[in-house]
Amino acid sequence: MEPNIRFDDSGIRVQLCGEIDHHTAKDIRETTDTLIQQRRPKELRLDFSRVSFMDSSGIGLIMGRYRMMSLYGGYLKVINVPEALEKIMILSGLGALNIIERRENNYDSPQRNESEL
Amino acid sequence: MEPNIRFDDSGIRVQLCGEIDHHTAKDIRETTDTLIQQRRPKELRLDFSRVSFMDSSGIGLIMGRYRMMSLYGGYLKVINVPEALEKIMILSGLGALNIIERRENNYDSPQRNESEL
Amino acid sequence: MTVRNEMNLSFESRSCNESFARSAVGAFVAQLDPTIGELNDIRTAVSEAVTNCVVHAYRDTIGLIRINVKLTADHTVIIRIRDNGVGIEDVHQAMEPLYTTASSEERAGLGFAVMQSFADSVTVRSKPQKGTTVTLRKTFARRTNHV
Amino acid sequence: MTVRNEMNLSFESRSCNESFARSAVGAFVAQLDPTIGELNDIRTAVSEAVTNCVVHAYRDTIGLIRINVKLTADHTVIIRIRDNGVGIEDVHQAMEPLYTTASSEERAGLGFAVMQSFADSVTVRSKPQKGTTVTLRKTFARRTNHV
Ligand SMILES: Nc1ncnc2c1ncn2[C@@H]1O[C@H](COP(=O)(O)OP(=O)(O)O)[C@@H](O)[C@H]1O
Ligand SMILES: Nc1ncnc2c1ncn2[C@@H]1O[C@H](COP(=O)(O)OP(=O)(O)O)[C@@H](O)[C@H]1O
Repeated sequence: MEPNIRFDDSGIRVQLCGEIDHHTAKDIRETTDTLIQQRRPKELRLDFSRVSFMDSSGIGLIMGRYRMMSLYGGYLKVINVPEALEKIMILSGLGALNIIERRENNYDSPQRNESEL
Repeated sequence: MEPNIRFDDSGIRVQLCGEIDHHTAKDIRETTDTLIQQRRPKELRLDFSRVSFMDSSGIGLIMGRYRMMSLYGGYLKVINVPEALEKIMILSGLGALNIIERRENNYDSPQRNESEL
Repeated sequence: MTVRNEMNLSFESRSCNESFARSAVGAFVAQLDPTIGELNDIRTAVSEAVTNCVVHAYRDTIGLIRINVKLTADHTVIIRIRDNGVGIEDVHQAMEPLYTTASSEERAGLGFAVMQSFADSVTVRSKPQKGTTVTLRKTFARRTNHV
Repeated sequence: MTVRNEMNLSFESRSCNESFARSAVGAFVAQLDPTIGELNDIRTAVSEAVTNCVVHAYRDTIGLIRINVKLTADHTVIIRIRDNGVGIEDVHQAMEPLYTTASSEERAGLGFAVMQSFADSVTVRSKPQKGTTVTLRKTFARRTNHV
């Protein structure tokens, strides 16, 4: 479940994997926050393409990183949300924050455009 | 879990799928025995390539079909046994009956040779 | 309501059991041949209820979580999740979206909202210092290829 | 032997629960991070023990099957499968390979042989008309990438 991390010009992309719940959110939170504090990136992108399950602990995780990025004057993007997670993302009200991008190119397919929906 | 069935010159091939236990063996037994009684094939091939799990109920299933085919003067072959099932196949003593073929071409890849190991 | 099959599960309120609980309930409910979406709804609702026992009911302690699952003849699953933890003073308030008593731990206050949205109905019975019982119900669409 | 985590499961002796039982135990045991082969061994041994309760212990009736699983600090899983069924007169004979009292139903008489080969140890306690308890034990290889 260790997230993959990648740095590029626009900031940091964290590739989350597997199931996100209260138990697994802890490690993700720690890894991500250490990164934010060390690097102070302008943009943090959380890539959900390989997340197979998420409950409301994932919402707390996103909100927490959103607040932290705002605190440091950066911003958060939630990218590549799989269909199975759309229901909970909508319910969460995260839509109003305008941080969710349905499709961006995948970590694994850099040949695709970074175009957004 | 409904097995796929295919007829060819040398007899009948039954493609088993999923998990074989006491519960699922019942349907497989009924389908296969109806076929044997109706068609009286010279050869019955049970294809295990898509079986993901099997316990000793599967051994009982194979032994029962072996006896039935012998009764009608035909013979049974067990083909395409996945690695995960090798341990239980060996333990069963079925090896002594000389009916197990490790690799035959798969149902889905008719372009490959029907060569046997 | 004829019960066709039933199971009981109990385990300690360790966070590593959250994933076990939704897997076990999911494996049992799979007998009703739900769609992938319906199964995901059940797994998510169970995950919320079990997490609440771990995070709130047995805060700073380890206690027993008990789950009862019933499958009925009319394609309905009834899941009861029980704890003997701290209980809830005001259930009505607790169920309001965004209400949480653990915001410092990044709880979003959406557990009950998710249960209500992902199950057909959610019932909560609770007694302070005695514990809480959450009952989730969901009826699956009958599928044509299914007997 | 420090128990790190523990769960209890009970369900009716319907054959559709054989697959549920091995899935649930498998999901719990996954916490010890076994290899795919080790997990398959556990699933197979549990399937044998549960099937014996369905086929032999509660022949022609429906009774309760109870499973207790303990995970210890030294990477060992201990699984107890209990029934209150007909029991076994001669356990020694019952455990002999190929011995079966249900050959007409295509039982291969290999249930106990599989348990013995797929688990590290198998213990059987039984009392006629009272029931049977089968205890399976298996220690997983410690993997380098695992804490
Ligand atoms: N099983 C429980 N035992 C005690 N309190 C609970 C339980 N479940 C929920 N609560 C209370 O209800 C509140 C709201 O729960 P919920 O909607 O799931 O949000 P969250 O878990 O994010 O706090 C919790 O913060 C807690 O105070
Ligand atoms: N839980 C049980 N209750 C009663 N009898 C049992 C139980 N388990 C096994 N037996 C007896 O032991 C015999 C051998 O069991 P086993 O090796 O699993 O083979 P099989 O299940 O194929 O008969 C069974 O045929 C049955 O008579």
